[in-house]
Amino acid sequence: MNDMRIADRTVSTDTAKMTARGVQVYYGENHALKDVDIDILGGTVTAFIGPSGCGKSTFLRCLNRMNDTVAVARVLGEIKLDGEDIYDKAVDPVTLRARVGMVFQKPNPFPKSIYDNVAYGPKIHGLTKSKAELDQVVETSLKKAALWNEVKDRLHAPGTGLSGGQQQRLCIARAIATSPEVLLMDEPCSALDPIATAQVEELIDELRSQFSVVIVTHSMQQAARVSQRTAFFHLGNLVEYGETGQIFTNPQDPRTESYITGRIG
Amino acid sequence: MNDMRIADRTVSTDTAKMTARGVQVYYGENHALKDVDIDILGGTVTAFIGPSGCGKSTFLRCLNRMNDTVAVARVLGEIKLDGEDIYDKAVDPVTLRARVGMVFQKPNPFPKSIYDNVAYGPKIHGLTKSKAELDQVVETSLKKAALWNEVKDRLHAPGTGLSGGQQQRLCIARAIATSPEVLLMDEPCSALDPIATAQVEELIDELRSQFSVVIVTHSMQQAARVSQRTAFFHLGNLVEYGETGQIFTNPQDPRTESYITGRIG
Amino acid sequence: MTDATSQTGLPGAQPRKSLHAADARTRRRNASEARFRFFGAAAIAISILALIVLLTSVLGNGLSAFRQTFITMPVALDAKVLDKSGTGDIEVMKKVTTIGYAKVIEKALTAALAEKGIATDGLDAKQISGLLSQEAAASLRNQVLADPSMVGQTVDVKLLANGRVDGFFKGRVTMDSAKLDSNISPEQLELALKMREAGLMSVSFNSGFLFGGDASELRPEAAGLGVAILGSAYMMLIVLVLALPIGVAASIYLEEFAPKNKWTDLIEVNISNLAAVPSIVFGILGLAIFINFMGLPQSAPIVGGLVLTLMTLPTIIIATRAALKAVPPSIRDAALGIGASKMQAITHHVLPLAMPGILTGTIIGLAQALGETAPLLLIGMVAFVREFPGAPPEGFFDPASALPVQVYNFTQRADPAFVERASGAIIVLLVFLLLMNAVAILLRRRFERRW
Amino acid sequence: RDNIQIAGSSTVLPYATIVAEAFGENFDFPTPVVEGGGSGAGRKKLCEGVGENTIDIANSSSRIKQSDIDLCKTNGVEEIMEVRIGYDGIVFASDIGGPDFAFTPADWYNALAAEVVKDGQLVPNTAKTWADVNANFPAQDILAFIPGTKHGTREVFDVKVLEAGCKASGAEEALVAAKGEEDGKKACLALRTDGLSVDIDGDYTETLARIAANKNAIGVFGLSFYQNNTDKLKVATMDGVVPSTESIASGEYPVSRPLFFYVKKAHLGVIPGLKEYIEFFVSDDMAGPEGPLAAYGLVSDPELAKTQEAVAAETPMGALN
Amino acid sequence: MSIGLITLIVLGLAVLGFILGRQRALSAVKGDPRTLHSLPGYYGWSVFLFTAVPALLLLVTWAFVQPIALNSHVSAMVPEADVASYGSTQLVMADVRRIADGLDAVARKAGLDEVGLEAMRADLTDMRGRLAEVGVALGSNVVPSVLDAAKEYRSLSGELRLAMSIAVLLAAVAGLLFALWRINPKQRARNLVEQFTLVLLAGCSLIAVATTFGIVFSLVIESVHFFKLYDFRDFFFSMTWNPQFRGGSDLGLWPLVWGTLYVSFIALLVSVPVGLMAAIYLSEYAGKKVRAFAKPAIEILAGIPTIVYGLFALITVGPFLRDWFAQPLGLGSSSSSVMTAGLVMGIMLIPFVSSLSDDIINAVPQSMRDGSFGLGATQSETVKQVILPAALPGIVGAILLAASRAIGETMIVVMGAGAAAKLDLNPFEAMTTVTVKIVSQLTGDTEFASPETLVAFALGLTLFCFTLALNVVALVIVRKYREQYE
Ligand SMILES: Nc1ncnc2c1ncn2[C@@H]1O[C@H](COP(=O)(O)OP(=O)(O)OP(=O)(O)O)[C@@H](O)[C@H]1O
Ligand SMILES: Nc1ncnc2c1ncn2[C@@H]1O[C@H](COP(=O)(O)OP(=O)(O)OP(=O)(O)O)[C@@H](O)[C@H]1O
Ligand SMILES: [Mg+2]
Ligand SMILES: [Mg+2]
Repeated sequence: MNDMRIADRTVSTDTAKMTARGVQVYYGENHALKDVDIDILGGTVTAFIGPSGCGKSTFLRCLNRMNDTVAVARVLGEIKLDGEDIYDKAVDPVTLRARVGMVFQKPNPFPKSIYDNVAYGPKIHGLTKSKAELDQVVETSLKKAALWNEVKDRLHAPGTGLSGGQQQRLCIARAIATSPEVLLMDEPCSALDPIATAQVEELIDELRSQFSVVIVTHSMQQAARVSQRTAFFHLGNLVEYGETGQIFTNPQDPRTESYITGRIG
Repeated sequence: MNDMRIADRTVSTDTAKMTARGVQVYYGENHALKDVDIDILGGTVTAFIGPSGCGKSTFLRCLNRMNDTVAVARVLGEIKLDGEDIYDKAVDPVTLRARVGMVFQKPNPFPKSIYDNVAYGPKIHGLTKSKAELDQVVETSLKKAALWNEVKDRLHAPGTGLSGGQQQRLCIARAIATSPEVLLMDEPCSALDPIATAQVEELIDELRSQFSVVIVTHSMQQAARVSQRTAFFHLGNLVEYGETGQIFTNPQDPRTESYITGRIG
Repeated sequence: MTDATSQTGLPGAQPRKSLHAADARTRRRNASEARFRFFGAAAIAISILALIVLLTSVLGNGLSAFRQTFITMPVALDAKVLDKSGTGDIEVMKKVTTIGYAKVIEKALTAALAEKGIATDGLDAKQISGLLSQEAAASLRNQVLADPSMVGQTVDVKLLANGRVDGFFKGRVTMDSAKLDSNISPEQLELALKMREAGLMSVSFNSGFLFGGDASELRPEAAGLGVAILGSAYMMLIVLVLALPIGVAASIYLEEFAPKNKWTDLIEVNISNLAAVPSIVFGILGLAIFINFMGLPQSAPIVGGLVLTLMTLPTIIIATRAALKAVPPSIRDAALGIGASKMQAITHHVLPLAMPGILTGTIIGLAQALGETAPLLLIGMVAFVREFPGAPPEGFFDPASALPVQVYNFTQRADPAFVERASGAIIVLLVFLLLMNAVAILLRRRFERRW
Repeated sequence: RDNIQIAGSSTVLPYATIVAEAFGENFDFPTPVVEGGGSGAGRKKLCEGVGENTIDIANSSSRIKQSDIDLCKTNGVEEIMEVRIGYDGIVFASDIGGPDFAFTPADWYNALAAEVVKDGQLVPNTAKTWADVNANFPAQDILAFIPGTKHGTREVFDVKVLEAGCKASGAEEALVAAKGEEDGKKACLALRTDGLSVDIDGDYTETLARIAANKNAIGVFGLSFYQNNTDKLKVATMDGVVPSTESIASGEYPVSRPLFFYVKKAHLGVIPGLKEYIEFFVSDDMAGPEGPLAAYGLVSDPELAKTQEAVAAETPMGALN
Repeated sequence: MSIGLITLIVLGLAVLGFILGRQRALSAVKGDPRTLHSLPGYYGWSVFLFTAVPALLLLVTWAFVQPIALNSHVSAMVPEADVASYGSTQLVMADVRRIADGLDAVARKAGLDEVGLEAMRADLTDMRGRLAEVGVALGSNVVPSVLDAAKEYRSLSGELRLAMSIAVLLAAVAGLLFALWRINPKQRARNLVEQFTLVLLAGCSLIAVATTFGIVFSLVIESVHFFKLYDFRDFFFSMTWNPQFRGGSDLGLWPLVWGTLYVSFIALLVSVPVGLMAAIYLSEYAGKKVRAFAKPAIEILAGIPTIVYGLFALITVGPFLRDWFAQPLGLGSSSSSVMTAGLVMGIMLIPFVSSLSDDIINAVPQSMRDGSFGLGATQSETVKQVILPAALPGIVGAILLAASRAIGETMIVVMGAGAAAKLDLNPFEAMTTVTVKIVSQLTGDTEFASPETLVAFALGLTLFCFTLALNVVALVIVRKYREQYE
């Protein structure tokens, strides 16, 4: 694996931003996730890898309670954000999701203008007091998403008119406009071409200075490129979790090893 | 790439089963495939790799004229099967497709029984004379697809009730029941879990003794595992084509190299 | 891979032939393909042929209703007859009934004929005045009462000709049929011909058909659709205002919020059942609930509107649910992922995207309601209504008719002149339906933001 | 409510609309709303109670029934006025191009009944053509369009044609002998079911359209309908009498019935114009022999003057006799 | 104050509450909306709802309860003897209410004051005449006790109305103040408003259920009357339908059901193949242009009023079938027949089958087609062996919908099939259907309280059960296949 470009491994020393303990997920009868314990660190990109159907997306969606919208899903165990249980009765999932944003596999901009796409979050959460402030937020978010230069002249053009990579960056801008603390990304590049992928990866690396980023990916190369920590899932189990460099160069578990050497998956 | 398991490289010495010269494909204005020349050898597994949108599927679908069903698609150039131009006016695509079979990315069994799924091709092409003969074909095909043991007791259960991997093998059985000469497979494992993937890969390796197999895959490991020859596409161009071992260990083109080392894609 | 080791060739495998030589089987298959295709085209052809036959028969019968024969002549409004007190007092003038006016017109017609030098041999005064519609006197009376200063002058007035005369010019009545007809004689028709040559009689556009009220069987030539059009419009307004919001609200609940359990299943069966319940049953419902139980007035658009609302609701709900279902879940996910509540995701994103589908469904439902006859028969909408209903909302409680009912009504009348009017009413109805469909298409285009 | 509301018989409906139209033109009151819906439904609505949301007048092609009066009583409608407006003649007509017929009720009975007397024997009816029924008739296939059982006209047809014909042809005697008094009389009304006698639930327009489609059929019409379509229909005589307003008024033509409307007395003097409307209806200008109703086909009542008096005096109807 | 006015005032207060609530929420956080739980507007809405909803609910309840309470109080005032002359308390109360209304009108018209009204005496003034002058119809002369009751009714209802206005307005103000007082930045205003909206939405979806109840209720009541007059065994098991004008009818259901089924069957025989083939052609073969033209053209067929089809059946199709088929084949000479109605109804139903099937066929995933083409199937083979089976549940649903249309259709049958109720196999015979008889029995000249008329309701009920069964079957079929294939 020596020819893989491994991102520099300066792991932030922050304490855990989110902690999961004994998380189990059932879809009806299907036990999709089995007893997952994990700490997501602040200021870090964490990658979830593993073969198809192993429960990566499922776990990711537990982190901002998107699984609440699936009628058959049942989540057990404890997940804390800054020490507060997010599955507590008193927690409003809507507020939670403003703090733990999400970007999806397929770019899904709203069929509205670019501006409205980004401004939507701040608007519904009442984050700004004036139009000028909102403009400011939109601009900053687009800049952070490395999209500002490409779209600043057509903020009122439809967001769906952008190319795939731009759309995905727009979705990222939309997610960071509500200034979340954690950003979850479910295979954000799988629908993109190589150039767009490279741009988004670069972006993820920059975002890490402000947010914790959790990214699900099918491509080990991508995990190696962008993440500092990697978790390997297999058949609903968290098999191994550790620093990316270590996972890719020196996996402890035989399953991890066969996966990253291409024997399975 | 030394830790990749490379399938044994015994390349059949057959002459080319199919030859393509100067193939260009347009989707409306979009020039999707640019001047592709390739020889598909008999008794060989040929893998098409390349980043998303580079035209792998497009070219594959040219080989049995499935692109005829896309209204906007226009195919130029020449493709020959056993020396006969398949785009000739006199050629009935229906006959062609019986000889060049296809398996798709998502398993798409018909909403019929397992038996009817497999018997469909032989029936419409009138390949069998009696029910007994048809039974025989179904059995042989299912055996070849390594599915017989799993389904022989429920041949009249719906094919859609099988698991994903079984469904995909059912689709393969369905395709080989018409005894085609070439079998085209478009990412046949991308919707399958690792175990099912392994089974299908093994199957592909065995099929090669009777058919030419062309497989599109996103996973370089898979290409390495199952194919004898590999073609690398990039932005509509056929960048490099050669023996799999050589492509993976000693690529001639810098684009190929960056792709298989994970720098792009 | 033990299975695959049995490497026997497939029994069906046949020696390969050239791609170019189509064998008999291929030819047969291609022939069957062609046949199938032909059946499909034939099915389309049959449907369109049926449409053409129906439309031509309606248009052929009904277009003539939009033209009407009029008699234009000077009428001397004799003050002695029409204003006995001589003071121009309206109340006194109202005492003169249409019978009095009929006499004035009769005199004027004789005079006009004499002036043009048209011989009227063999026809008595009653037969001559029989060329005029009975409506003529009423319309003249209304004109005079509207402008009493006309009395004493001679004014040019345009009066309706009798339905049979009108039918003669439209080809419905012939000299032969007139011989047998107890309501008109060939001599009268001869006279009508002469009057037309002399410019006393002419056929022109009949605005009364679109804007006038209904008329009794004695004067088919005066019957119009005004009240029916207005009644239908009121009902559609009620249906739109009630069925659209209720239907959309119900669909949102059922599609997005309702837990999937036995109860929602029940509601679902119930709604699809309502969509299929014969419309006549809704008439019975309307009669029992709205008229007998709630005491709403008979023949009023409000009752018709409510019945049609209940009838349209399932259609709208089904269409709306389909439209909501068609909105990609990724849009919902996107909104939820940013922290929008479910309600916000739906109102901000899903509903606008589903709008074209909802509107199309609504308009289809409305169109169905517009053409519906059977339930209205049971709630008293098949009435003879000559007065226009008032402006809404009070007008909703005034008696009115409705277009399909008016068609039904016309088809029941004895005088053959009503046949063309029934077809004419159908044309108006079809025009409305087409307009609504066009609006549906336009709206769909408008809202369909394939960004 | 400022308009008069009327509902009921579709036979009376055209007359009522003619009057309503003229009333609206010549009076300051709005044109009354006249609804069809059938005599039964009209009477039921009349008897639903007193008040603004009930109708004022029910048109009826048959006399009110005791059950209706009882319903009225329970709903507080104590007094109703019965107004007979004239007579409706029922005629038998065929396509204008066909032969002339001179019927008797017995001919109709022998043509349409389920069982007829042949050579003194009661036998199922097998007559195919009119010539089988009566040697004087042409050999035209029997096909009769008669009013459906929902129509009041059917009652008249049953009584004045079938029952009379049953008696005249001697079938009644035979039937009573075979089935007993009550069932025998009922059997007089049983029609053949082989499709030669067709019930029409729709209107006379439907009958006319059916005759246009079956040129050799004979249909039952109202006199007024026939008078408006003399160019398409040829009328048959009954017992040798040609139907006309005169022959019906004089009682010569046998198949006719009185038409009525019923007024809710409590509404008189309350609903504006109601009194005027009913007086206008029965006035000589309207219902008289020279009036428009007669022109349209209503056989005016020879005792119209009596009706006018009763209306003027607002005499309520007495007990049914 | 009238109810409308009170409603308006309450709504006005609610709007005021909205503005105040919004402001209060903002001022609670010194104008910084970020620290609020919900957007300020939601706080406004919460106050709006607290103001309007309880007050309006109170209003509605009061409006329902007041007349009941008032009636029982006032009716006690009328002595038994007078009640007896009316027949029932209900009628007395109807008169009391009419007189009370009339007194208002009299007062308005004559400019009488309360004292003047009190002084009116039934035995001294011609009350009936005076009331008639103001447009209030009374069945008979006014009894003194009833007049007194009416006066009491009038004054009491006035007082109650005033009390109601005060109570409702108090409720509104209280709600407004309470909601305002409740506002604090932590309050989950959005959740509250959304919860309320949800209840509203759920309420709307219940209207459909209520409609069904209404239908069943209105049908059952009169059906019960019918079965009191007519033995249900005769209705359900008799094979003859022969209503008589003067009673003694046979009202057996089966000839009508048979006619209904026969006509519907023929209609489906026409519409299903044609509609289905049209749908297949449109979705699988036709080019964009043909589709753009043919699809709406076929759909126009659905918009043509059924009466037009009826006339078409009567005038054109009927004679044609008789002259070219029925007579040459010796199957009778009736121009109106099951065949006529069925054919024409079939044409009407084509768009129902074709539109729905078209949608359903288009919904079959492209991967199915690809799979079949990839095996070398021709287009027709693909359609027949893959697409149709896959679309089958949906198509069955479409066909069943068309079937319920056919069963419920009235006009075409009236004109095309005639009115003869009989059990016959010959499709060239005239027959009739349930719906036709519902209309004709309900609008006939027979008296209303007779079984001949009331049978319409029993028929309606039967028809309703029939379509219900059909729908349940459709649902079961669709569910079953869906489970298998998805
Ligand atoms: N909505 C759902 N309902 C039922 N089962 C589900 C649902 N979503 C996922 N599953 C099941 O849960 C398991 C884990 O799925 P998940 O989507 O988390 O896998 P994944 O690792 O994200 O796979 P992929 O790489 O294909 O996205 C799978 O067996 C899947 O079938
Ligand atoms: N039916 C179509 N209509 C129009 N454009 C198409 C169509 N199918 C493919 N294309 C375009 O053709 C190009 C090549 O697509 P193709 O599907 O062959 O790529 P691919 O290499 O198979 O990608 P992937 O790995 O994502 O399957 C792309 O730009 C794609 O957008
Ligand atoms: Mg996933
Ligand atoms: Mg592809």
